[in-house]
Amino acid sequence: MAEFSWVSRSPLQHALVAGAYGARDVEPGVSLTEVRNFELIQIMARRGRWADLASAAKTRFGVAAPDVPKAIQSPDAALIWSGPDQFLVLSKGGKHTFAPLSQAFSQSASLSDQSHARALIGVSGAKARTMLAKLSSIDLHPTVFPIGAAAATSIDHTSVNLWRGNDRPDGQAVFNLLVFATFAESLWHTILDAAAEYGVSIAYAEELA
Amino acid sequence: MKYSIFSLARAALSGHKAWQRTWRDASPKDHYDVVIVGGGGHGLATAWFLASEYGIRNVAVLEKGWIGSGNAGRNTTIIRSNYGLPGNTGFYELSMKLWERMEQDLNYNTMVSQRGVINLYHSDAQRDAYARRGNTMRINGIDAELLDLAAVRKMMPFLNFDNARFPVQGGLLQRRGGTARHDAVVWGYAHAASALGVDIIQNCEVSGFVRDANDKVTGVETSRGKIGADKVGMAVAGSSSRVAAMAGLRLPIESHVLQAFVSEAIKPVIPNVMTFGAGHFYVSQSDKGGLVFGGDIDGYNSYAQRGNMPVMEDVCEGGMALMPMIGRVRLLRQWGGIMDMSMDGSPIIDKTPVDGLYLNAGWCYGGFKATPGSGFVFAHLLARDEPHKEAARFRLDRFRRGAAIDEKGVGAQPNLH
Amino acid sequence: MVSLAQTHRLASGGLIDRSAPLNFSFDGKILAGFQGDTLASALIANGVKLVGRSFKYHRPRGILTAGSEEPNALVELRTGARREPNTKATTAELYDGLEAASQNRWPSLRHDLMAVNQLFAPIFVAGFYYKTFMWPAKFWEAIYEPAIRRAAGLGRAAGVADPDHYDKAWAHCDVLIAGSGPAGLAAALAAGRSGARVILCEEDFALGGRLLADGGTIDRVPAAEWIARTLAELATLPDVRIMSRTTLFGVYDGGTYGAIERVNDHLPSPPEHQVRQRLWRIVAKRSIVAAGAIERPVVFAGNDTPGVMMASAMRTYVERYAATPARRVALFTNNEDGWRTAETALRAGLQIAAVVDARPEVSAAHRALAAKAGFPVLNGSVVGVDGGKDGVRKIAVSLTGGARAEVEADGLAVSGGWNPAVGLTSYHRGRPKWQDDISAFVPDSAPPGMVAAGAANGAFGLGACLSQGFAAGAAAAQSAGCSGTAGTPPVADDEAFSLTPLWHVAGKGKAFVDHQHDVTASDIELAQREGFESVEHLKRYTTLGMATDQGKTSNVAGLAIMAAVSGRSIPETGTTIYRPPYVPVAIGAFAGHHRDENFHATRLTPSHHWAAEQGAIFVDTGLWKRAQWYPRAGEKDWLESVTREVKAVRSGVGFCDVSTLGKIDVHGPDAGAFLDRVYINTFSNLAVGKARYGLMLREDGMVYDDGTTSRLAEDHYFLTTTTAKAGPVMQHLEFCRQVLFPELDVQLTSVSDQWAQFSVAGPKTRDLLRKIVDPAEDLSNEGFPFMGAREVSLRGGIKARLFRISFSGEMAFEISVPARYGDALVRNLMLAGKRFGVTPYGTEALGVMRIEKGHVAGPELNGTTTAADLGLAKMMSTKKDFIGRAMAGREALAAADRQVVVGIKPTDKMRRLRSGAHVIPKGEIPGPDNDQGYVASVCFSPTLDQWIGLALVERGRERIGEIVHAHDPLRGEDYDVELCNSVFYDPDGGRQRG
Amino acid sequence: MRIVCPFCGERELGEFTYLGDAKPVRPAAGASEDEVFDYVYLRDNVAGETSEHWYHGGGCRAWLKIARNTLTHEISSVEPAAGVGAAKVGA
Repeated sequence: MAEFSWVSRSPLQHALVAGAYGARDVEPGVSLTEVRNFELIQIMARRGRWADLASAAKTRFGVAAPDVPKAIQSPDAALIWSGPDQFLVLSKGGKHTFAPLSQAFSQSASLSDQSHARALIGVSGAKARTMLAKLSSIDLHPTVFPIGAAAATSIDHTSVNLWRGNDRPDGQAVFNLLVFATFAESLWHTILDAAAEYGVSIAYAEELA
Repeated sequence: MKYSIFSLARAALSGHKAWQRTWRDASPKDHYDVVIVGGGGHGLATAWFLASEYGIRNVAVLEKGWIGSGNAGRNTTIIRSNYGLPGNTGFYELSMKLWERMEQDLNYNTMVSQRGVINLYHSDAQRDAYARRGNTMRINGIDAELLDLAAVRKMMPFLNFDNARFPVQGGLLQRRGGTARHDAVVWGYAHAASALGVDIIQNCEVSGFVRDANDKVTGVETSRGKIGADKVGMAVAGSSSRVAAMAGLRLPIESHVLQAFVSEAIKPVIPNVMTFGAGHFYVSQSDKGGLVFGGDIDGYNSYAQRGNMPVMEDVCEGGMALMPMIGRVRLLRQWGGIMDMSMDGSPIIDKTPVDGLYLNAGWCYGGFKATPGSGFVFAHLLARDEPHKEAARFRLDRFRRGAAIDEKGVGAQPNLH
Repeated sequence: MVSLAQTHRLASGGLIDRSAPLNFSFDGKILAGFQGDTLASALIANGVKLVGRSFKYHRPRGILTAGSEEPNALVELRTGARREPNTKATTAELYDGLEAASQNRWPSLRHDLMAVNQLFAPIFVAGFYYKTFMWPAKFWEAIYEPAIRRAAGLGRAAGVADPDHYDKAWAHCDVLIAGSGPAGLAAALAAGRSGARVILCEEDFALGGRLLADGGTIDRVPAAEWIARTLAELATLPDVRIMSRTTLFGVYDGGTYGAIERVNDHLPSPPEHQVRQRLWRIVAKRSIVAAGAIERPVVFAGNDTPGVMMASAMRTYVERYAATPARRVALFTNNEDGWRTAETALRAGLQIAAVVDARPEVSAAHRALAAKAGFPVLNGSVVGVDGGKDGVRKIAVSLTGGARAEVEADGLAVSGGWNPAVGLTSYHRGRPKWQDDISAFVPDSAPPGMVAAGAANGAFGLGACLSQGFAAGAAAAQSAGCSGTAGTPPVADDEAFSLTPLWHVAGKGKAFVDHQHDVTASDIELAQREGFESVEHLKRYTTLGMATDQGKTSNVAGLAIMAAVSGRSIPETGTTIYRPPYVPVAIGAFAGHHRDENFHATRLTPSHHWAAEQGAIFVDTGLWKRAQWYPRAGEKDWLESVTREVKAVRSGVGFCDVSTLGKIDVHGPDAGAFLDRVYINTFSNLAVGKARYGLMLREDGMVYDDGTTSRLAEDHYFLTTTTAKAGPVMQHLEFCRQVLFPELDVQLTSVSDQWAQFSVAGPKTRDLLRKIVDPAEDLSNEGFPFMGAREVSLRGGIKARLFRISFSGEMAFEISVPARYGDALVRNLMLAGKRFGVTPYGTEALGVMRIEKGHVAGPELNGTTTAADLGLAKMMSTKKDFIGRAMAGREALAAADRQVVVGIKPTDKMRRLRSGAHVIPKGEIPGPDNDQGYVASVCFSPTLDQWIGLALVERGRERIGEIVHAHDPLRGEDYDVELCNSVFYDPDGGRQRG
Repeated sequence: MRIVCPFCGERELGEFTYLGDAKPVRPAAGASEDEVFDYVYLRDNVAGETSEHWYHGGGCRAWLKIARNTLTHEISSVEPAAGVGAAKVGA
């Protein structure tokens, strides 16, 4: 009996065409990067167990669990606040998959695997903020939304997690967007429409930014 | 003076100096057979029907501001009787029949325009729901037609048929539906009721109810003094809970803000009244040329009479999705009214638990089309002390009994109706 | 380029770019202008006086103003799909190739036959239509109304889809400023220097406001130089943003403002990838309205004649555009400011015919000016204008003391004083207050966080504008939390402002208050006479102030006349409620990106692209696109495809993507107790590894939603909802968790998008699954019984969840895998099922099979049915409290004659059923009293080879076997149907348990 | 309208869903039909300061109890519903 192949397919696989998009006569003002094949685990503290959870998180990740809207970078994961008593663990390469994390937090939290529930898009470039202002009602001014700031918010009436990663080497800010997988293609087109006038460069990556 | 082209021509000869007040400027008397609280369309219609149908002319209509200053003058002027549930169907048709004779009844041109109301459908499920509703209408003797795509396209070729997110598939049409000039309805009832002896008292705000030893309501306290009454009827949309609270009543009502919009005047482009079935948008074009449109309520309790941008955007998105020809037409004015949303989306016309006090409330955002019908059945209730048969289901105790009239099927959550 | 004479263009001066000549056309005639012109200034430069026709009487009209308050000079701008009706020539920026046409005239602007309406003017007074057109009743829709509708309206909309794009954006700041005049720029300076994030919106394409026309000296330099210096300084401040061509039109709650940016309206069409206009939602901690003031007219006979123009507008045309509206100008003023127009005209070398000043005293300086320039100063008022479509010829003046004079002139500048622009400050229903010294309303009770400064606040002097603006900017920055220093304010002298109020000069002939709507002074008197005494009644009866200029030039004059007629003061008379938007805004801008296919977002299932490859027909289900059926070559219609799909499932095996169901992880020690409270049946006693069908009610006792919930671990349930209710149920459950039952230790997470879930159904389901599931997994009836649920391994190494549940009534499993494997799963199902003839099926076949099986779905779960109505009363636990329990017991919900779900089939087996038909007892004439129910869901059942359906019928379950009448007048159908058991297929459930 | 979510900070109206008056309290199990009727159907419908349930569904999914003036739309306080932040209960 033939084994079946289980090819993972990103929700943006159909829509994402790497290369240039929109205005061509300008240096691309927006760069969009999809990161594929990540692990994303939602951790929700149980009743009265935040302290236990925080200590388990410290042990596991070496950083404090976020309990305000921040994304905290550990050596091999990003802990992204996603609501009261809960955060997301984003990692790559099987470092923090569902089963071991379930073990680690079995006493203090309820976990749901969201690895396949989202698409991850990085937005940067000189016009990134200008473009995002068309989509997001959040104030992304550097003084208000510094590196590590995170928000559970909505774009196009659809829930997203938005956080600011480390700046690019050229100093440009990087905004990360986790969007729901079934909305991803639609949102992608919305993002492209918003960005087209600034010129867009599109790529995908296997590694987290 | 009777209004007609002849009296108008005669008046023109004298530079229109001969015209008198459209309604008498009355001062309150000590006592009336019936006092109606609220000088909107419903209150004035009630007074007129009391006088004209039931021979009760010792009637006062008390208005805290100027007549028609509430929802009567803020709505999108749509009239229709395309309801699907027992209770609503018959009542709104009664109202529609009264619209059809209003101008002759009142000697006032309220510009009742039966240009047709079409509810568009975009899915099989919606079509089936409209079929059920349209058949209810037909069974009740009301005109209804189920149009397919081709018929809709012929009637409204400007809709987005080609690249719509939710393509139009057809519509439920009531040809007798349409629009009327909202302010004229108020003035027409005031004109006609006043001529029959009804006192219309503006700038007269009710601040409390006068009760006798048996707790019966025997009058009202107002900013213009105490006014006695055998019966007091409340027709105070937008203030129902506040006025009822003066009598110690809590109602199954929340007040919400509904926005409405009008565009700059343009030459006729929209022949009828249309409701988008895949978003919150309905529209007609006034005789003056403005597109009059609206959508959903803002969704939070409000007495502020103004709304916010998300709904404004939502409504315009619906409009553009339905007919992208309006993109360059400009929105001219935006306003908000207070909708007394009942717990099932249908009105309440009933005696209250307080003797002598009668309630007409909970019209949600459908009050305008009900104006003549509401006045008629409320007058009946006030005159006869029993509900008119077409309003027999609009009882206050229906919520307690479980006999809600819930057209949308969303339950006891007013902002979803 | 053809060089065309601009007969009314000054040889030098103005802020136009003479090196950039432009051609444009008006009513087909080619004319010339310059970059920096508006359409109005270019028309004036070409000597055009007649620009439009009025709404009711079709009177010839010219250009009255130089801004967004213009009532008369409205044109259809652009052509074809981009035609924009009612565009104000006074704000339309000129571009090369601009095409404009006059509107509301036939056949031409000069010879408008509709002007015949003027003959009927004695009858067409305010409200005339309320008094006539009543008989015969039928004539209204047939004759009167169509005629009125055709005559009314102004310009013509394009009538076809707008080809341009719009978008919307958000902006955030500490201090938002409306207007770039002296007050606005000073405010921006102060706020910006203080370190505030500042946004300044200016509706004009040039910055400076009245300074552009009126100049002046600021900080001892000419205004133009001060503007340049100020803008240069503002550009150095990091967080000051100047948005020109952007009008702040509304203020909403919590410091949210609406603004419209005309991004590309100054071009023939937007460049590729760019939008025409952008709607801004600006969130500001503080705002400063420095929107200036609007000069107001005086109402006198003939005041609508082309060539009669606001005095300040005339200055604007001469100074800013070097265009001369007239060569021999008369000026009519009641205030000092109006005289500036005389000075401007003299400077430009125009003749001054006379200055008519309504004030008792004219200053010595002005008298000296008149003497020097040689024009008369007449104490009195203009009472009439002789002229017509070619403009003003003569004006009649009534002199103080009673004598009359005539003045020959080809233009009349009028100044009745200034009204602060109180719109923005009044949009929260705050009413402006009357200020006697300027005889105008000034802002009062502005929305929280907003102040007015400068002319918008009634301070008309240049010095006062600067100091007020600067102080407001500094204060706003401070209160927004900025601690920097504002530095030195700019200074200038204040001009004298003396005014004698004058609203209306009695005279013969029509005197217009609202030019566009043709509301005259006598209309206002008539309204008063007929009892329309409230200003709101006045507005509604006469339509005063309801035109596209929103009464900017007419409202205050109208109520002043009304006050005079009624013997009340102006403040006693009061104003109407101010309504946004401040200027009319394109509906397309409010929609932005959300039109056409982008009206709403689209959700795609994990198998979407595979299904598209198969040629599936998709149906919109909420935001989802779902495969409705999969047509095959040679199939003639949907019914044939669907029938094939159903038969394939019932006889073999098929699969359907059911990923659209809402999926929720319910975790925690109290998960079972929680579910017991939200479902009518019990879940705390469900064994791990088992699934159960659950029903939820609303608190009012009606059915809310249903679905299957499985227990995957002691403290983990996996709950599913219907597709339609996924979002609302999640919100409801969070409400239960967070608000109603906070004591429970339970956590909820939506995992709808995590899992690709497929129903695999049919007698060969096990055969197929055994190909794909690891052979070690026991799929036998014993090893995996009906309603079992557990994780299994698939061949090739991934994990899946299997649920032995059935919607179709067949032996079936639902299989779910992490969503990125959904596409692979569907391909593998096809591969594994090839030898069993596996058939993908869509939502139609799904629907057919659920009706055959008697399962209720959307049409029956319509929010007005109870569990008992659906035949599910037995599920209601009597041992526990749950949402909806108490209200479900109310008398009317327990009534014996409720409409309940029952099966129906036509007595004629060939007959097609339709949903929406009503059920009437056989032999009776349909009417409201015997309307006993309706057909909710129908399908052609390939299994029974006939149409069947589910209906809601009074006492239906007691009437099984009864023949009733299906009445469908909408579609002209009447036929008999038999009421039957709602489970048409495999009533004892042997197949799904097998 | 802008609502200051106690978790997310100030957010715009579009992220929130309104439910209604927060004053009525769901009667305990076994309450009479009359009591539940009152809870489900009757409202004070205050013109002025009122306490309401809002859901930050477009953000952190917390249910909030908001004191708001229905005449002016001004919000005077926002607090999480009782069951939000339960992880820190007893901590």
